[in-house]
Amino acid sequence: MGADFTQQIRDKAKELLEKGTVECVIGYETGSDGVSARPAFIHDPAEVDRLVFDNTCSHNLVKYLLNKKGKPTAVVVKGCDSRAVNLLLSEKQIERNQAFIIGVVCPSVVEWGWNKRSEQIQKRCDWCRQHTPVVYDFLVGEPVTEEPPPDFADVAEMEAKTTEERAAFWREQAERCLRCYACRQACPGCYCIDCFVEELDPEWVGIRIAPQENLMWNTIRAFHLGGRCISCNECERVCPVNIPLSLLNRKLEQEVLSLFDYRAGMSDDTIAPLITFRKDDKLGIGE
Amino acid sequence: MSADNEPLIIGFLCNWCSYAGADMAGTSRQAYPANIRIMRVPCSGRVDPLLIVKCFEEGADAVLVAGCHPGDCHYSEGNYYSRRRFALLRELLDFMGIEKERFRIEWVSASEGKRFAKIVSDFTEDATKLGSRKVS
Amino acid sequence: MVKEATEKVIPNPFVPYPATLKSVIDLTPDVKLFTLELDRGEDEFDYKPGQFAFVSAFGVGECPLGLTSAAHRKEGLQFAVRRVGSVTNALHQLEPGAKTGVRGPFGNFFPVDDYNGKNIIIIGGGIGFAPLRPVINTILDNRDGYADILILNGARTPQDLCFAAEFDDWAKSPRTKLELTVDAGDENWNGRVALIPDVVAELEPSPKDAIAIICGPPIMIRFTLTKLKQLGFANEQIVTTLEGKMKCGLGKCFRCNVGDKYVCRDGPVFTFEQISQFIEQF
Amino acid sequence: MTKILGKKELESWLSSIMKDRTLVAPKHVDDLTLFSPVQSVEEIAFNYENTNLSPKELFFPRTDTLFTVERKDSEMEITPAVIEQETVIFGIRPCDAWGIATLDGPYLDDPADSLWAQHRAKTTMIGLACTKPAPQCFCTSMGSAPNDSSNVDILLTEVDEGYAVETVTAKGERLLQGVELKESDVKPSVPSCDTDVPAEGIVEATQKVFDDPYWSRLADRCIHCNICAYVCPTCYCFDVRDRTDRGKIERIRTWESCQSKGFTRIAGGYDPRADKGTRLRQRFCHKLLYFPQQFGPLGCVGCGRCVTACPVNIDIREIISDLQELGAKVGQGSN
Repeated sequence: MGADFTQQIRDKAKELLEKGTVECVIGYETGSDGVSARPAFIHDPAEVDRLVFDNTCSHNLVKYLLNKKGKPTAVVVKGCDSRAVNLLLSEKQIERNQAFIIGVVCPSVVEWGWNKRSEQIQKRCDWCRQHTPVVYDFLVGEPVTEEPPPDFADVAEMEAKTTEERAAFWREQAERCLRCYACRQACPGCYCIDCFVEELDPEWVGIRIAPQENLMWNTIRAFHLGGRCISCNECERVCPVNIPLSLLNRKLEQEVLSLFDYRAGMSDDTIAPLITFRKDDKLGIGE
Repeated sequence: MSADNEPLIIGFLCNWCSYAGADMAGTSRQAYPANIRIMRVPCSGRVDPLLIVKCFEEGADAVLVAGCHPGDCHYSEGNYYSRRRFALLRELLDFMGIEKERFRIEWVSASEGKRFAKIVSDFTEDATKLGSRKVS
Repeated sequence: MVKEATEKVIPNPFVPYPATLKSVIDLTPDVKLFTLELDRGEDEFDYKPGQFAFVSAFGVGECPLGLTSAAHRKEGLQFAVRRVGSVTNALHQLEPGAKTGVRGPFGNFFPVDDYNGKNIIIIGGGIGFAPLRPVINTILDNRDGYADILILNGARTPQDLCFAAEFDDWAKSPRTKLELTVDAGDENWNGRVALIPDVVAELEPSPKDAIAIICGPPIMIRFTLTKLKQLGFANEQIVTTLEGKMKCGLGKCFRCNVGDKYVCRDGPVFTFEQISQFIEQF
Repeated sequence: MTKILGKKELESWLSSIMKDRTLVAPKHVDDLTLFSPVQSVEEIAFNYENTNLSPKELFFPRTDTLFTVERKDSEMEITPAVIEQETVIFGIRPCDAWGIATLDGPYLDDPADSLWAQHRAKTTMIGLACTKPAPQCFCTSMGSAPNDSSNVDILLTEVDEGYAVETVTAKGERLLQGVELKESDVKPSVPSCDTDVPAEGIVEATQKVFDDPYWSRLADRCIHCNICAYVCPTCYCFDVRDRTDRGKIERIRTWESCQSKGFTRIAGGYDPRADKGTRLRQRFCHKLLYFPQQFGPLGCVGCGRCVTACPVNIDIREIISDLQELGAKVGQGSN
């Protein structure tokens, strides 16, 4: 995979920059540890050799397209990331003709940290049912045709606990939360100009960095992604205190799948389930 | 929960139906527990999930959202949105340790005073059984 | 090396002086003039024109406000408050008798004594005129100490002109010219309808032995500055007061910095000569 | 001669400290190591590179009450917060202790921050020298060392027989009163950081590169979360607001970061640092330019936390090198 994928991405990037199709290619390069990848912004065709692709390329680069509005930009996306492209297209946040999508059939990414690289496949890749990008202009790798049925064993495990245990679990996580908002900043679906958590009038969430407020932040953050989360799990990866945010997102993903038969970001013209309705919805309310 | 072990319930009632229903319960002397603190809202669709989570954050033991029956929304479709929204929120809250039984969504029309009283009575009873929530 | 931490009681610099709201006057549709009285007495709070203080709306927070009274007049601590954020919104709800808190005074001030004998040009736009009022009142109460005075007050509409009740007093003062201008007039307005920088260009104040003091929105300051420089004013002759987001007033929260300078401690009053030396340009 | 505290003796000493004071020590929590109050020696992690979060929060908590306001009828009483708890920190690394000392600059500068001063007075720091610096560490480049004892009250260095003890302050001496120390001629070894960061002359270089497009290019990658500021031992910006809980009012301050949008936006909407490049520049210029201009030392102690915690690998060591290189070019250009 590695060398070949890397070469294909470099060649494409070079071509796009030389022709002037795009003014920037957002991909991955080797980070300061010499071990793991980091996002790279290439503007000059002479610099395409900085680009790499390996199994530490877990960042969802689609988030960066939001900063490139009005500028033709190419972006390297994996299967999960590509769903973010659709999400942002359907929510009219980016324009299709401004984005050149270099899709990569995802070989799965490993658990890594700065200067640390394991062989352990990330959880998100175990859950992933979309290794092949759903949208692309150029594809690297052979499309995966068969994906296993969804599996929510992690959610079930949490649900097996008592309510008290679950409350205690999340309280403990909230105690650790620093409210650094890295989860929000990394999320391609979080692009509000003014986030509710920073609103002061009314002050929805107090500025106290304490369990009560932190829990409210985490609950609403997850809920605002309900039916919109594309399962790239970047929020959990970037969390400096390892809060298992995927559990919240996956719980919602499972519910959205069972209640509304919906998966976010599978095409560019779908409507998220919470901004629409069916008159005959059967949701166990007042029936 | 207050000192005397009475659950505190926050109720968001739609101005066009449930609020009038509560009023009807009052004028027709249908007694219901005083545990509920009523907020009048223009539509159940106006109830932002933030309000629900905020209530629980601040220590409410249970929250009720009541709106018009499907098809009867004063604004045509507000309650259809709230139905989806709260069906999902209820699941998330339960997952995070707030029992489903603490968060109810009900359709109550302006003429259903008796029903409103019964809903609040039942809800209060359920909330009492569940006991107080710990927040800090 | 053996060190010893000295254990002495340090007063908490975040604790405000308790104060009582004495009066509230509507200056414009969205600006109110608050007069506060410190519970400990005004003598404990010595301040100069251009300084600011934090005023508390307990339960919401506090915000920095320019003192708009002149200390020597002993009229109480006055603040002109425009309703723009959560704290100012809460302040606007208060009624006379309400308890509040004041922390300050902070920052440097307009060195009006250094301007003795000079022609003074005072230009304020909108709420930016508020911190200039103590300058005007200090200078006019010591009228012989200064040469010609030009006051230019501008606002969006006639209703938005602050301190209209004092215009007559100012205009009556010898060798003092008061000019008013608005961006858009109304049926009762027969004064100027022009932007402040254009009025400056029209009035052509002379830079000779003059000091220009300007305060207002960033855009107004920028264009007024250009006009003044075209008229021959040097950077050292133009003084302004900067606004910055602040949380402490003590040089600790590091929000109001412009490069290595703090607006709260090194400012808020700067000459444009000083501003042009800042590494960071706003 | 070196004074030695045996491993068993260390444990009983720490246990006795716990009896009448709060002992805060590194503790493994899931896969993190965090400073936490401990009730028994078993909870303490002795084997760690450094904690994931800096110990600054023991002096500058993520949320702190400044004072409370009580209203009775028309009267109002303001009660300033007082720190009463005596705390002992065990296992603070020299770089972090230096970070605390660095923050004395702004916080004890007149008028002193009373809460910081009280925390400082009530806390005794038992440092633990690094025996094996991590790859992200660069304290030696920033002027400190893995066994720098100048900012702790007591410094322990692990040796075969236990811990070599260096008593630095009178406070440390008091804490050690009655503790039996053996004498030995063992010399603790001094490890060194391998990473060489060209920090010399960085203030001048940063000044020269201030207006370079470098910052906006770097900001392309930055996602503007607050991680770097919150894990940093020398980032000290804060926010202040009131909190009302059932009629009780308290004024609180919490951590805040210059990277967050709206950090400098004033009511009314104007924001002098609205774009990402200037926000990122603010963080690094504060550490490498403004802080040394105002207080002397650099605002970075080389703990390396931001290096490992940044989700997109904004690496301050790399930035220092880049600034030196760019600064040198500017110098040549003007000559």
